[in-house]
Amino acid sequence: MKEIRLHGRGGMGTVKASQIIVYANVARNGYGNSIPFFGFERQGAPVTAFVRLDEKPIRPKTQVYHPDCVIILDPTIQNAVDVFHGMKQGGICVINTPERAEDLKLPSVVGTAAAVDATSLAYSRLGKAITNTAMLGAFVKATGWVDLAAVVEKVVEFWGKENGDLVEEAYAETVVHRRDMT
Amino acid sequence: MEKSYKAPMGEGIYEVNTGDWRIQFPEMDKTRCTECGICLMYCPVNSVKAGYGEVLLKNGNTRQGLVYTIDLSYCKGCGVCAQECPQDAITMKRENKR
Amino acid sequence: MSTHQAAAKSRVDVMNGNMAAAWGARLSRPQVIAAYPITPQTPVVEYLTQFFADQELDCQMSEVDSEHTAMSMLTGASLTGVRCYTATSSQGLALMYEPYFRASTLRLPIVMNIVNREMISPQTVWGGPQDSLTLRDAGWLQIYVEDNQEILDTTIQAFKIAEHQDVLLPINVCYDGFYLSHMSERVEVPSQESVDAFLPSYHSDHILLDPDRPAAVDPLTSGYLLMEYRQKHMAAQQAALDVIAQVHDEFARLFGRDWGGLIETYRMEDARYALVTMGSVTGAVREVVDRKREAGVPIGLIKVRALRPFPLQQLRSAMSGLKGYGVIDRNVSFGWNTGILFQEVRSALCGLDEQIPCIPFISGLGGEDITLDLVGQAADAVVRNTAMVEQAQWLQVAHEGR
Amino acid sequence: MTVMEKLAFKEDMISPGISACIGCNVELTLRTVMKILGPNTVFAVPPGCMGGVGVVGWNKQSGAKPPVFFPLLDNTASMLAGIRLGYNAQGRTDINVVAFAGDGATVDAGFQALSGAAERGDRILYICYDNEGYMNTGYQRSSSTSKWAWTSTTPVNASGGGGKRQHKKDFPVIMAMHDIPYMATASPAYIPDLVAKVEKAMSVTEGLAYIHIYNPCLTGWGIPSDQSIEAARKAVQSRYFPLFESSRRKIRITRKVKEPIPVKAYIQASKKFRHLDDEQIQELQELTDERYRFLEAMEQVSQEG
Repeated sequence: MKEIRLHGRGGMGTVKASQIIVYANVARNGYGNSIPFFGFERQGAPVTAFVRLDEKPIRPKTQVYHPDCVIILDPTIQNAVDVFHGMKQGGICVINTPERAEDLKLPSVVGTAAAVDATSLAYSRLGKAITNTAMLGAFVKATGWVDLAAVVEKVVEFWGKENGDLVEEAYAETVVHRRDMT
Repeated sequence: MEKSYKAPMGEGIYEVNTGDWRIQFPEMDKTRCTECGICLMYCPVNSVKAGYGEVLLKNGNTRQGLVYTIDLSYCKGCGVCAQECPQDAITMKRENKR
Repeated sequence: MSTHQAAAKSRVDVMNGNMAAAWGARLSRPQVIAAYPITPQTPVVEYLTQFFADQELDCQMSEVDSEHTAMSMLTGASLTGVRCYTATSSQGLALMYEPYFRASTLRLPIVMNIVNREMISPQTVWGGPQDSLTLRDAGWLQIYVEDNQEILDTTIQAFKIAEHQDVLLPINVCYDGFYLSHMSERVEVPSQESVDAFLPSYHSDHILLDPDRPAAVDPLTSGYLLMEYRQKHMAAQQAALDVIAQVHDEFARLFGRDWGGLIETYRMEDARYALVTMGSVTGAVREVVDRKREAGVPIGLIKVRALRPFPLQQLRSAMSGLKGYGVIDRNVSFGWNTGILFQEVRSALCGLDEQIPCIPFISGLGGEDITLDLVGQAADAVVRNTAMVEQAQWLQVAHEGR
Repeated sequence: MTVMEKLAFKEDMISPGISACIGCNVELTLRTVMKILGPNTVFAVPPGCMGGVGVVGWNKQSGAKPPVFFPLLDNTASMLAGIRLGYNAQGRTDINVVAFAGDGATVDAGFQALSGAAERGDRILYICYDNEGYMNTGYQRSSSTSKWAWTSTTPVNASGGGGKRQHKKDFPVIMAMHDIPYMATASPAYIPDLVAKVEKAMSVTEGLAYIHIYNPCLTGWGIPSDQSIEAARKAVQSRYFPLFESSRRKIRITRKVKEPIPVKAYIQASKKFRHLDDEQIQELQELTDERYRFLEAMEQVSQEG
């Protein structure tokens, strides 16, 4: 079972992104659950969502405390939330940032860093900084846990072709850096 | 045998013998009555009945029309008919069965 | 239709618990729906009104002014002999209390999902079945479910249970707010055709308002007759024990999914200890039971699905001979210093020869997470315990300064 | 059929013997209304006088010939709205779905349900018999009770002080302002007018029709039984309870009172006003005049529109 935690802000589509990851896994006949952290969702407020993926039915409906992967939809969220809390050793961090993946200052628990400037990509393609679809492309590139085509299909269904293209563009742009764990 | 229901239902008419309440009863004086029907209109318990018949006019002639009678079966003796009768053709009398 | 045929016609989707409830309702072809939105049930109303707007749901839909009106409207509609559906939560259920009680005493087979949410105060919108458990003695049937597939499947079953001639009672299918209502997971949606084959249309003749068959509904009634109706109502609750099991088995045969009926036991065959649960926490308890089993601890799980009627005999036979059990309640029973399910289970076990050591746990109030660690602590405590513990043990993670 | 023929020959839909007080004009109103509505009717009688006197029945018998039921005190309109939806679902659109509710169940506890049904346009006919309080349970005040009136919860002290401290809610206007297709006031003293209004209300197919009937309570107000109709009549003659109707906010006074009798002449009929001094009576007179002027102005606006 893979456990994922997403960190974003209200209005970025964090919860919807978590659901699309589940859709993509179900599309390949797997299982998954997506659980939003139950707060009052307000524009700009920190939002957390949890995802579990598996090949068999998933029983716990609890929050994710030890993620294999964290997805950070907004780099500034790190100022408000300890996004790496409880992360598994060698975990994957997928982050929206203009910085190069190999230059990121990340805690030692992170084994793989994947970086993409999702804000710029979203802004130039959509005219607004809604980063969830771009970050889905980055997530697929970094983990390979679900199929890109399935993610794109769901994104197109929800938000149209432009967003689907954005997923693919972000997938192409994402740089994955496996860190030296010594 | 009494019918059995799963849920609270009522069938058939429940009635109270309100005629027994009466301490006075209306008496209609047909010599004054013009068969206007006010008594039927205002009787709260539907005790005034009507049928088609010959209505005696003031000039002694008759016409076909509604004629009114009082059925005391459920009459509670309120006196509304006597009070409302424009001809003072109804008077309330002491109920003699008590 | 065989299991194979029914399964072949279903489709796989990902949906949250509220969508699963809305689909369960939609597939059951309710004729009248009246519902008022309240967090966390609101999306149920949104989904159903969208189905209606899209002309995918052929029913009379009313967007009402309150939950009181919603249940009142369905009471009226059900008295004309049609199938009715609604959903609510928490304060909405509290506002509904007056017509809620009456829907059961008029024996109206209304189906209502309750998206469990705490009762205020303090001000909260998050999970916990305090709302519906508090109304356990209002005469409705209440079934509590564990995941989104079970919400959909049980909502469909609920109509058949409620409308059964031996039952004729309204029913709640209850699921945890947010934990299920807002959690998305894989759900198989049966075809309309297969649900139609499972669920016949509803015809009422036990109570009816119809000018072609004039009768009074609910004349003033003296005590002896009220006692007669109460006895019949209680008998119908007892009859529902069999009906819930039958309908469940039929559903399982047709659709290939088995939720256990009145209760579900997990790894209880050789268990010496048990954790008793209800609702969405059950999955985490399964996980812990597996881990404890791997460590050699003979523990199992009992999930109570039907709270009303209460599966007395099923619990007794499942729990007889245990060395200990614990009940995890996401609610409180004021005045008992335990949760409500604990009181129910302990009462049921009074009929056994032996007294089984037990612990009442309270956890997860107000939408707090009941983590695997907490469930593990509960399991350990049950194994250690030899007493009839009467004071609730509170399971919660430390929250310094939060 | 003339009005008299309707009253004479249409079937009485209510049990011939119900336990309403002797001379009760609500019993008269109910029998009259139900004759006009006929057997293809389902009607709701919430807790109140008519429920209490047995119109819904007793044990396993019914107090009426058409289907009748007790709604709760506060959900008459919403239960009826549900009944309408249930019949709609079955394609049965010709049934009269009717409330016969007291003022407590209408202007107090049942107001939200009624207002909601009016706003949604639920197709029901709602009749309120206004006897100014909870008369079935011993004469407690409602928001429809007249100012200064004695009730058991607005008692009068030994020196004549007390009584209800607030004015009567102007409920017919409130209902008219819901823009419903039909709203009318009526009185048991004006039966042909009442019959005509019930017939109009029955013909409404889009939305809610509401009739507010003013029924002086003999027992609760302290009125001799034979004065039952006269008391109701004086309420109209004094303009205290004007007869008017409204359709989608267009208001028309159906019985213009050109030369009103003083309000004092109306309230003298009731013991519940016996303790009033001249100043209090004057206040009621002024309120009456003000509300009638308002109504006339509304009528004029309606005609101009």
